Amino acid sequence: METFMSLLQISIGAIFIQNFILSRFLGLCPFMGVSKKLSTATGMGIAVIFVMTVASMFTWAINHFILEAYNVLYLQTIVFILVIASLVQMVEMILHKYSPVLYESLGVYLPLITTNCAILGVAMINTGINPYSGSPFTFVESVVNGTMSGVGFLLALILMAGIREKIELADIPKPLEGLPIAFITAGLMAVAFLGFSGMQLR
Amino acid sequence: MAKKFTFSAGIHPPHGKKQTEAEPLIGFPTPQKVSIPMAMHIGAPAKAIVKKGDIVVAGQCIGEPSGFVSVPVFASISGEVTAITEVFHPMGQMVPAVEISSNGSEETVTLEPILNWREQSPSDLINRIRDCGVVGRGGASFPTHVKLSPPQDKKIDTLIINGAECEPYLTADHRVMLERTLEFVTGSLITQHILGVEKTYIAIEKNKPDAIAAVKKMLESIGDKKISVIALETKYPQGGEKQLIQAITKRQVPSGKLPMDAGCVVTNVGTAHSIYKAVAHGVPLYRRVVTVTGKSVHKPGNYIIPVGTSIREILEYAETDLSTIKKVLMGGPMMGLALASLDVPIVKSTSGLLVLETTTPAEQEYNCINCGACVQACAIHLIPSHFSKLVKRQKYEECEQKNILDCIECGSCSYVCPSKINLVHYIKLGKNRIAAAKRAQSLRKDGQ
Amino acid sequence: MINNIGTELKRGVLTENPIFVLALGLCPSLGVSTSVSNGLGMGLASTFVLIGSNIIISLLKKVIPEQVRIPAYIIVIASFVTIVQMVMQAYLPALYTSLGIFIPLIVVNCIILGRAEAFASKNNVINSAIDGLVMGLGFTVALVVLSTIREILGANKLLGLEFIPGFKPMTIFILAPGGFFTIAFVVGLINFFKMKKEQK
Amino acid sequence: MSLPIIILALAGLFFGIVLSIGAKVFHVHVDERIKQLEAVLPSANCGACGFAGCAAFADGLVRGTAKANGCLPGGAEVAHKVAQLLGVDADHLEEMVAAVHCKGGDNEATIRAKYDGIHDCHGAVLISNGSKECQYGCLGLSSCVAVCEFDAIHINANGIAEVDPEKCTGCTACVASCPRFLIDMMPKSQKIFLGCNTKDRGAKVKKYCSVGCTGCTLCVKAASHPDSIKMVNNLPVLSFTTGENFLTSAYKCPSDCFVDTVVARPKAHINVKCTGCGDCVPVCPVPNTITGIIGGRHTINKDTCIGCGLCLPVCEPSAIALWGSLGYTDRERRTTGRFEIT
Amino acid sequence: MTTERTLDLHISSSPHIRDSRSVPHIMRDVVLALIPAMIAGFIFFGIRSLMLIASAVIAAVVTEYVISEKLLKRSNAIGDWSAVITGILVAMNMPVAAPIWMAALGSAFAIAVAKWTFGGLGNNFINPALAGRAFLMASFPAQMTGTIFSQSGLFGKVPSPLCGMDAVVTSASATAWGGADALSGATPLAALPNLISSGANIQDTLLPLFWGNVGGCIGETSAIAILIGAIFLLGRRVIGFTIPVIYVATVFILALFFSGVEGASPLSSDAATVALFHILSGGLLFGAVFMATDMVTSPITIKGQAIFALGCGVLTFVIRKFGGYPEGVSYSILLMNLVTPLIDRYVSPRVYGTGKK
Repeated sequence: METFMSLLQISIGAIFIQNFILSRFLGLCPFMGVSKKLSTATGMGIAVIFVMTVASMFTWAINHFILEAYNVLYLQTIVFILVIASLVQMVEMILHKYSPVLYESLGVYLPLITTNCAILGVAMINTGINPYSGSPFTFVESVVNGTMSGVGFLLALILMAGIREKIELADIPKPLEGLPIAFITAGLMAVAFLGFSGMQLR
Repeated sequence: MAKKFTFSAGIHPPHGKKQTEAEPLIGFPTPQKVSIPMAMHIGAPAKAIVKKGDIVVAGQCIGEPSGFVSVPVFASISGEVTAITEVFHPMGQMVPAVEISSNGSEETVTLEPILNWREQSPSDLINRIRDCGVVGRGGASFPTHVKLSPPQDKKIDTLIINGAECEPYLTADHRVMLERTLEFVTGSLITQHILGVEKTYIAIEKNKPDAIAAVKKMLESIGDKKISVIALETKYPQGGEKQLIQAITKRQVPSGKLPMDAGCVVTNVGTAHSIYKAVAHGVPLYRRVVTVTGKSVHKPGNYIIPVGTSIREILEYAETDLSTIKKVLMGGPMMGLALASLDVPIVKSTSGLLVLETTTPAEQEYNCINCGACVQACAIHLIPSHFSKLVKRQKYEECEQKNILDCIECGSCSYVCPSKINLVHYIKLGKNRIAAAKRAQSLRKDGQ
Repeated sequence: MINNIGTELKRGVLTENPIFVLALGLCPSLGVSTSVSNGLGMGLASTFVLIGSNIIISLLKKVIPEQVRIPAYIIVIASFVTIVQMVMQAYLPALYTSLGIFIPLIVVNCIILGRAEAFASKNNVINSAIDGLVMGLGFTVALVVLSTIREILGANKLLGLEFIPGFKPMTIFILAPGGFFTIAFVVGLINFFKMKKEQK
Repeated sequence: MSLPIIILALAGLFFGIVLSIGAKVFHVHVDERIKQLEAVLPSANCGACGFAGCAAFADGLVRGTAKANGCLPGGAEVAHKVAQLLGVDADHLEEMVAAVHCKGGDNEATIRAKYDGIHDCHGAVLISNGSKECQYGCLGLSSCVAVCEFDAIHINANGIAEVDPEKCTGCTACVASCPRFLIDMMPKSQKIFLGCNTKDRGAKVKKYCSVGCTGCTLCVKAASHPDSIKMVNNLPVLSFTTGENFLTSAYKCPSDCFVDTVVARPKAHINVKCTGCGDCVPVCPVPNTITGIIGGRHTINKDTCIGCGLCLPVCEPSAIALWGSLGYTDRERRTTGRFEIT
Repeated sequence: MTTERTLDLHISSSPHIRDSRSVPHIMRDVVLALIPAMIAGFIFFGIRSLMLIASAVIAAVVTEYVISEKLLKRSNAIGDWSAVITGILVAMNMPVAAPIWMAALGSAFAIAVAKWTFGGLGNNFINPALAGRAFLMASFPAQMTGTIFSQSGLFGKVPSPLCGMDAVVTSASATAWGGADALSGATPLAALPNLISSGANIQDTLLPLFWGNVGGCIGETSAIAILIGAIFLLGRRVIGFTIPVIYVATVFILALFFSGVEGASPLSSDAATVALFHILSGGLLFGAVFMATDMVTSPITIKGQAIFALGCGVLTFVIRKFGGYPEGVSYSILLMNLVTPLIDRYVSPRVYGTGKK
């Protein structure tokens, strides 16, 4: 029960309190780009969840069993980015070949994910300390953290896409069209998400 | 009578009928000249069968139908055919027309009256109705004979005679029900006989108590038990076919289908009257009752006017102050057409001429504030404000997914919109573009 | 291709500013622009990586096969990032801690990969180095602009010193929403002036 | 020290092998045009186009779901390259631009009633078929402007849509957008086209539009090639394949129906080789433009010469040449859209 | 031909008559409905409450004017009263002790950033007043949450944050109580856990909460004043029943089940008292009547509004129970504002003549 509560706390933290986009500023490029249409946003979000989960597994294992074991933590950046890039590309190729349907819905977003700092970010965060327990992330915790960060990304993305579809027609002042209004929208979303700050299960 | 006959949603616009509801039907003096359009109904236009210089008599056929969904056209005055030409239809387009100059004769011709209609077969009566050029009185002018001959597989069990006249300002049907009670009730009986239905309702809005009383009395005096009078709640668009069917039978016409798919036939009071005239007197449809009203009209009333009479002539006869008017509507204020010119003829479906002194939208347009007033007013339960936004963005497929084609264009949404957005116009545009896209698609398919 | 440093600098800082005009590298520009020192540190670190990777990639452009060029570029970039990481940890530990996760994330900063792909892989070493420099400086300038605004409004400080005595700082500007608002209005302002100029 | 090198080398080797095998095993054929498009795009994979990266955008372009100017970082330059790549079509080797066949604006055409409705030509057609008496003319409500991705079409001060041939890429998006079918494509090298679309007869046209084509056929007679202009439904139809420049036709048109996109043209000039034969005088469509006595060197009035070039082929000693260059219409002329010979 | 010239005919789509109700009418009704709450604020918090409201309204209207008329040159905005509402709502959502300039800043932010960057009324996706409040909350947490009552109301008495229950005043300065003009303490909701754990009689607090003689933001304390406004708005059909009723009911039911009273069943009177306390305090009624019902930022269909209100209720209670803020009303509405476009997209009424949606 306690593990469950701690995982729940990690999830709430990853989705709402420390939302990757609205609080941590990670993964902004795809967030700004892909949030124009709800359908693309959903596809991208799901792809991110998938990649984040897989990347969390691999990077945690590599970090724990190779980098820490051989005491070469300074290679973290290089190795992680290599792992993630290869992983994403492999997944993309496999999907393209064997599951055109899935590739249509998910695979097309994968190139965007390779250079997405959110993925490397979650891998990095998983090597640190779990703020809720005060000890390093366990394997399960890091996978949950990865998945739930992805869920938080998806949540922000679909909310943003819904709003952008609505304001697409709005009579936005010319200088603010495009990127600035997207930032203001994200800023106001971040304001609303402040409501979750300090949330704790008790 | 605790039961209320009505539908959900709808609006209550000011009915504006005071000016003409007490004005009895009066004949309009024969005009010097009429231009009779050959296309006054949905479907293929009629073909002119007279030529320049022919002498014609009121009631004489001058245009032959060209197809099943088409009706003949008749001379509305006696005189000489002065031109086979083109005129602006009230809808704005140029249509072929026959121009007749009066020779002062009040002579008319009729077909043989069918007095023993109860013994006639429905198909004979339908042919007679077709031969007399009877069309529906709604804006669409659907040929009545087509409506009365549903396909074999459609079971029709209910006939509704629509006397709701929910459109503000118009009183033509009201006066017909009061003054031609026997004729239109007989017309209803003929229609009932043709369709062979058990249940017939004459539906009248509660704001016409005298008409309700008159019709009830008439039914009692002729001892008919099959027809019942329904007093409808006064609400717009109560007279819409779909709303009427829902109010009376609690059924709904399936999306994209016709009333007959709900087992109903709905015809107008005026149509029933025309059916009576066509069958019992053999008189074709070449004159009709038109409510002429509006503040600038000094002699408002319900006139019986020959089809093809110029609107300018009618307004001048009704002593209209043309200098103050901003708009002339054919029909009522909710669904009527604004005319671009006064030199257009009235047609079979012209139920009224309304003159307005203000333009609409007179006020400025605000941004949509998402208030939902249009949603609550929509009798079809659509979200009109979405359509205006989607049409602006040219997202017509999405409009179609959201059932834009089910809109009956009753105008309730535009009426209530506090932001004064021209919602109906956007919807009309959206429907038009979807239809155009479909046409283009089928053309492409045919080409391949 | 490269004419003189002045026009190149103008290109990097103004006309093709990576953040404000090209909208690349948004994450670090918002993540670390809470104080000027952070912004400056991040900007310079990125500039270093940019110059270094541009030089190496330009040198290796004929050696690297077309199919694996992106992974190869990433490795080069990641190596330089690791160097920055080590140097910073050793000499600027405070900055290292406050920049935190964003240092390794320089790897995935689209500016760097973008310049490698678009410029260094097609040009000679010197030009690539200059391109890295001007783009890095453009990035740094943008970061400094953002972080100055945010530090003043959000903490009433500039480089850690009190800015206007008695001014009540609006904490929101060093929180996430303030970052979004600041960049939005800076870009909006730039667009506004651009439009005015175009009208003339 | 060797450990990190080994780890890195192994990792690199491992992933390199896996990826290169993967690339072979999982190879999927991609449309050639997509590759070409991808080469034009900046490959930043920024997603600003709303698609998932440049490859997806290129795919969208080929399928028609993406717009040519969708790439924000690429700007106008990339948009043009993309449009060209997409527009390359065996049938249209010649560069085409759009032309609006109406010039009867607020000053020329009669209005039946004022239109109070949404700003859209299709919308106006639904309401009594528009406010103009003319059933064929431009409604000026920007439906074509809205679909142009290149800012190449505008409603001028006279209320008529007008194409900027320099910005027009020939994408044909506007052609289908006009409810009155007033827009079609013509070669960019051609500068004159007919600015009217009415099929009505002359007397009627005169009632509602001062620049309406009355179907007088003077332009047909003026054309130097017999096939250049044909009358169809009371309306001259111009054929751009004969090499005709239509300058004479435009000059002869009594209703001023033609639109010329050029403000300054080369004018004819007679040099000293002139023998004074006088052959050029009768072919000149403009009276009193070529003057001179037989045997003496003739002169051309530069103010009235329309630059049609008809005098060039008849001059035996080749003494006539066109001097000057084409100049495009300035703003002022564009707003009136009138073709004037002064 | 000559008569044709004098004729001024217009053509447009049907319908050709319009209802007289327009956007300015609706907005003016909302302002009228806010008057009782403003009067209550004046009675309980003194003249300073009106000064805050005035400053916020002036700032809002000036900002709106400058942006719409001067910067964007759009002339149709200023007459619609919506800026006045935003100004009033921002001020009503502040504690009376907040600096006057803060009200002006908050409403200027609300108008400039939350509303006009999107093109003005109808285009914003988030309630401007609440965005302004959240902006102030994040910027100046001390002034916005610490309820320091520096002014006494018309009765010459400082409203007690804890409804006269001195025994559980945690941080009130002793000298402040009874006559002096400064009292610091928590809002009623923040004190609720203490009240429950101390076993105090919460029932006695309900009446002051109903009248409004308690601590809190200017507009939110007096339930009766808000209800008068609500009845007016419902009568004028400016708002519907759906949002306020479902919102309040959701919080009430959740509070019944998770009252926090040791061993109390959801149907016990203790739980009911706590649930009532939840409804009457923390600006719930104010938010439910005046802010969740904002037409622009709430769903358009009745069904959508029900979902929206339910979400607001759940989020409010979750934030009150687990979050870092005691009230939770404004953030829950803001968060549901983000969801509104999605609700509008997927929730629609069943169209006439179609089967199941």
